[in-house]
Amino acid sequence: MKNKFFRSFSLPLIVIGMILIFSFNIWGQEVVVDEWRIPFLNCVTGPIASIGEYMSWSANRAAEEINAAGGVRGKPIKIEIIDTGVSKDKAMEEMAKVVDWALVVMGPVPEACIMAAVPIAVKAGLFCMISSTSYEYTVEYFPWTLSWYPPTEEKLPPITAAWAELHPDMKTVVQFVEYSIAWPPMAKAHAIGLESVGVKMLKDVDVPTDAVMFEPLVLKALAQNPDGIVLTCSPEKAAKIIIELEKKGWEDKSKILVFSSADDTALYTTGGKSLDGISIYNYINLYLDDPRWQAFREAYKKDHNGIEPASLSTNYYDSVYMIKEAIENTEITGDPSKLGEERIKIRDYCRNVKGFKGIQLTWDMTDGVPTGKGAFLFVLENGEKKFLAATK
Amino acid sequence: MSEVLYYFLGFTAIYILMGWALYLPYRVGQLHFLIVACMAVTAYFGGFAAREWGWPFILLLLVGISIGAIIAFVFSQAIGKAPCFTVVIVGLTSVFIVKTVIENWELLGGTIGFFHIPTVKYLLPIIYILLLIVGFLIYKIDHSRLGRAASVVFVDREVAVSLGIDIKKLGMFFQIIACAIAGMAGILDAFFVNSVSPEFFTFSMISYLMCILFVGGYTTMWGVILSAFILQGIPLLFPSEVASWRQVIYGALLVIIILIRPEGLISRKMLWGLKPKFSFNNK
Amino acid sequence: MKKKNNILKIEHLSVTYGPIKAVKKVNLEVSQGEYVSLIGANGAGKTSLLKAILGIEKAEEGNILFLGEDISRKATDKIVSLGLCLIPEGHIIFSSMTVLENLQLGAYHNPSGFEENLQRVFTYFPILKKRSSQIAGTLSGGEQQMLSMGRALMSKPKLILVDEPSLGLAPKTVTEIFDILGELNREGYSILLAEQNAKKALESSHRCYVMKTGEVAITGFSSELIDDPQIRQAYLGGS
Amino acid sequence: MEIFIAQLISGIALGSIYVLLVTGFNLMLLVAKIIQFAYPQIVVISMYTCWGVLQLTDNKFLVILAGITVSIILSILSEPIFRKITSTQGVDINASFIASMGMAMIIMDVMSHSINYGFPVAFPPEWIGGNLLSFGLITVSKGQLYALMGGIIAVLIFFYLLYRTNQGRFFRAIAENRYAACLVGIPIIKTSIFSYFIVGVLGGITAILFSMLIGSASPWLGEFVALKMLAVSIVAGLGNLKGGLFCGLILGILEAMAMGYISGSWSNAIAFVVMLVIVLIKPQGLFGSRI
Repeated sequence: MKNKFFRSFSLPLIVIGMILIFSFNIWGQEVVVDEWRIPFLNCVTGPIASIGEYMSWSANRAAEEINAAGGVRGKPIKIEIIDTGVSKDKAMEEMAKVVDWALVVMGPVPEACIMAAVPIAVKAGLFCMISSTSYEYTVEYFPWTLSWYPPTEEKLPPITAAWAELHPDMKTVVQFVEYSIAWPPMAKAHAIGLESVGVKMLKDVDVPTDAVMFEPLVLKALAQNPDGIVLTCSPEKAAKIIIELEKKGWEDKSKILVFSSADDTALYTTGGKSLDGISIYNYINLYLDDPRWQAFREAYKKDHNGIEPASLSTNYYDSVYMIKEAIENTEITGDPSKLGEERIKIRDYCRNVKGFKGIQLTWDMTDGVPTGKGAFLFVLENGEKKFLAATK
Repeated sequence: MSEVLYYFLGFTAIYILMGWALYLPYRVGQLHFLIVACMAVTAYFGGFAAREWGWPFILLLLVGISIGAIIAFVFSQAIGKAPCFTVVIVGLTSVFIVKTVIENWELLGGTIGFFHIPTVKYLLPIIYILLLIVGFLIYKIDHSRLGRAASVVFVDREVAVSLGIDIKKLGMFFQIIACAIAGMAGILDAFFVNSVSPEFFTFSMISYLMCILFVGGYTTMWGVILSAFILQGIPLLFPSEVASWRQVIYGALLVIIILIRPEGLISRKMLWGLKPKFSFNNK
Repeated sequence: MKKKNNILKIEHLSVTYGPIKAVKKVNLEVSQGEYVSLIGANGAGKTSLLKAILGIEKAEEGNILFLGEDISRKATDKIVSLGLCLIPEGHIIFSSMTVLENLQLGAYHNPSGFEENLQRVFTYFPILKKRSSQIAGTLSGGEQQMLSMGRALMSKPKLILVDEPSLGLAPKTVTEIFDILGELNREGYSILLAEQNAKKALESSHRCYVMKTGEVAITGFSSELIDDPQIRQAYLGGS
Repeated sequence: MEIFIAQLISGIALGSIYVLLVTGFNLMLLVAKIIQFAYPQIVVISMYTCWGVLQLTDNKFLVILAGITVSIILSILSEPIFRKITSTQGVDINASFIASMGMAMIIMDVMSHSINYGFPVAFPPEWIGGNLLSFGLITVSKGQLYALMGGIIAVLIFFYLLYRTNQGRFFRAIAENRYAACLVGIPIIKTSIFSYFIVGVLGGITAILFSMLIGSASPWLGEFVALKMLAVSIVAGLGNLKGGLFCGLILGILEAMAMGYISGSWSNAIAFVVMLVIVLIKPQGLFGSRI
């Protein structure tokens, strides 16, 4: 009896003990000033772990380069990758951990985590360098974030218009839209661009998130006799739709346009040879004649089985450099007692950075929104992207 | 108080509420995932009403509880005494239907989500006071005639009928209370997180709640409290290399617990220091 | 009591369900060709004893020797394959299968003699032949009991355990069932019958064990026991 | 009309996969008295195995063999766990649902962590095969034909096994009345293990046909399919094999038609609304539950 009595109380005691240990763990953390610790709330597990992987990769690469060149103000930079998965509570708890000491935080990456965790950073006055998502998500938390892209309705119409202009015989277009995160607004922007050059948009085909078969969707699209196709859905689904289109006798693949978020490794691993000839737009120019970029590209391919860098892969590379420049140019000390004002210094620097040399382009930011950032249009030939056009 | 502790305690409390909401209908052998749908509905409603119409928090709490109860009441007319897996499928489908509706509703932010829900002062103490009230309520239900009737229904429905227990009414009662709690948890969640997104209410949330209920123990209300603390704490305590495998850890915990302690960490046997009053053999 | 060839010998057998001791240190013997009955009130432990013999309930202590072999730790299917079978109470059959399929399942451990056995079962129970392609669930209660018996006979058992064959049946059918049991015994089958209807059981069997709260209270020849005033008082309605 | 026929073909092909899944799931439910929620995950692992072996060799026979073997092994490995659960808790199928949900979580996370960096795996075109027939938009691909034929043949063999052989009679006997089956001397455990074996074979075949039909596999594929499998089984009536056949096929067709004809992004919800309504009206399923 006594034994059982004890056992029934031992479990709650373990819990209390656990909480104590865990809180000491937090209180015990001290800010070390002999290196620049930059937390990166990333998603390296769960359904989009593959995207998180290359984001971590590029952030670490930037840090290695900087450290090899002597660090920032004489101290090395250290990216601390913190996994949040796609869970909102994990993201919030991790963000709550870093608001005590971080100068600036990179991420969070998945949209659900941004929505949940950024308010905590805003409350604490900590700047979040989110460079992996659309304007719609980050603008909500201005000025404590910046947008890596111009507003969707400004940046996307020119690129779809440019694509349409390459195919003057294309009069009607069907768009496949997956209802997920910021993709419906992007689909709307695609349509605006196409309509601006006189292309008629047929009825959208909606792609269910849990679809396993794509033939019915493709049939629905082809029943409208379109001249062109725009794919605004996840990379795997885009690839499968292209394969189905091929089976149904679609000939001119250059009249299939894949949007930037689908330009990811999963597109190529799923689509294989069927992708040959399709058009893709994204924000990195693979053929940029710049030694720094080519070195990045080679290293990326070496670590990823020869796959070309994905559209989002350079974002956090530039982010790390932007933070480095902010620390150097605003003479940040990293002294914990000046944390609050130095956070604001970084924020104000990054949100209005002028002439910052990114790996792909020179950045000019105005109040957290980049100006003059263009997109690139490619056509895929024998597995290689061929540059077609660029927009400003 | 440390910020992390604040969020840890807050989420744990919300998950305890949701765990209890899952626990109550399971008293009569029903896995009622409709609670997640209710949580999504009230989180959106609460967020919208607070931001756009400026409704006060206390009013929203009451409205959230009523919304949950009303949804449950409508559904329970049909599934009051339905077998376990019918209730499972009703819950799962309603979660997906609610998500689809939200994703297509521009006013609620569509697929992007809904931002800037106002904050409330002293939210954490309020959550814990509510937790105590709900806990007391469930304790009272458990130790009432209804609780004992539910135990009979769980073991053998035919015996329960022969004892004159109205299974449908009992099932409806537990479902309505559960969804009312879930409705309250939805409001608390919206104010605690300050934003809502369709991505918050997924199948992985359902599996997490299942873990909380069955790892902790489904025969008493106390198991949920223990396992919510443990499961919410695991990813925070362990180094990130281990924590990134948390889904595997949860899954393994679930299998191991079902194997070696089918009644969960805290069972009635343990609390009473006695043999269980009934066995779980459905002959 | 003459020493005959023991086909079944139970020594100090106990069976418990949780805190309840259903069978307490029971000793019991069945000889080759013998018809033994086991009587006692509801809850006296008769069914538990039969289930323990067949290995469905695990014996807590004691030995069960069948043809000299200890079967108390064996699995049910092994015990059945040795030639023991139980005709359970409440005519338990496979109600969604046909009568023939039910009988085929009975021949699990004796597939070679299937045709021969089938004909024999049909001679005992002609009704089953008539209904052989009918779904078993549509049979009447008595027919289901016969099917249950026929199924047991399909395995060509050496000892048949029968549990409450009269339960819930019309008196006419009960008489019919007991006639068949007697006939089976005359053909050489050993039978251990558990029955609440003490009169019927005593009339038909050679020897009898009376069970009371898990223990064997009285044992003796049926013909003697049937006249025993004590038995008459307790089990035969006092007349 | 042309579109309608084409939609019907793709719906039937998908439906035959659901039929295979539901049949295996129902057999587990009937014979072993468990809800094997992780069954689709085992199918997906088996698809991954086929993909892995395809990287090493072109021998299709070896690939098929590997896929089926892995499925059998995983299925039989889960047997001791489920046996422990059913023996300690009587026949409580809820416990098996929870445990298999745990297994599904583990399998899914291992796949998204470790295999192919979490990217979906794609089968080469030689494996999938092109169109066999095409009239305008009406096409029949090799994968679709195989899925349909394989589905029909596998289900026919399975039903023959179940209704015309001794072994099948034992399965049904256990499913119908465990106690009586025990009494007639059917070795319950051995027969149960054999049923896990059969379900493993069925899972392997499903994996191969599925990989030919959709041409790729991803870690979360199992979850999508598992929910639909569970739904079909419940709508038809848990454990009702024939009902499962019908409802599986209907769900495939319904899904294709909803995706093809219903406008807006509501098509996803339509199948769920139909299921919800059926389940609310007939909680025991359309054809009645068999457990």
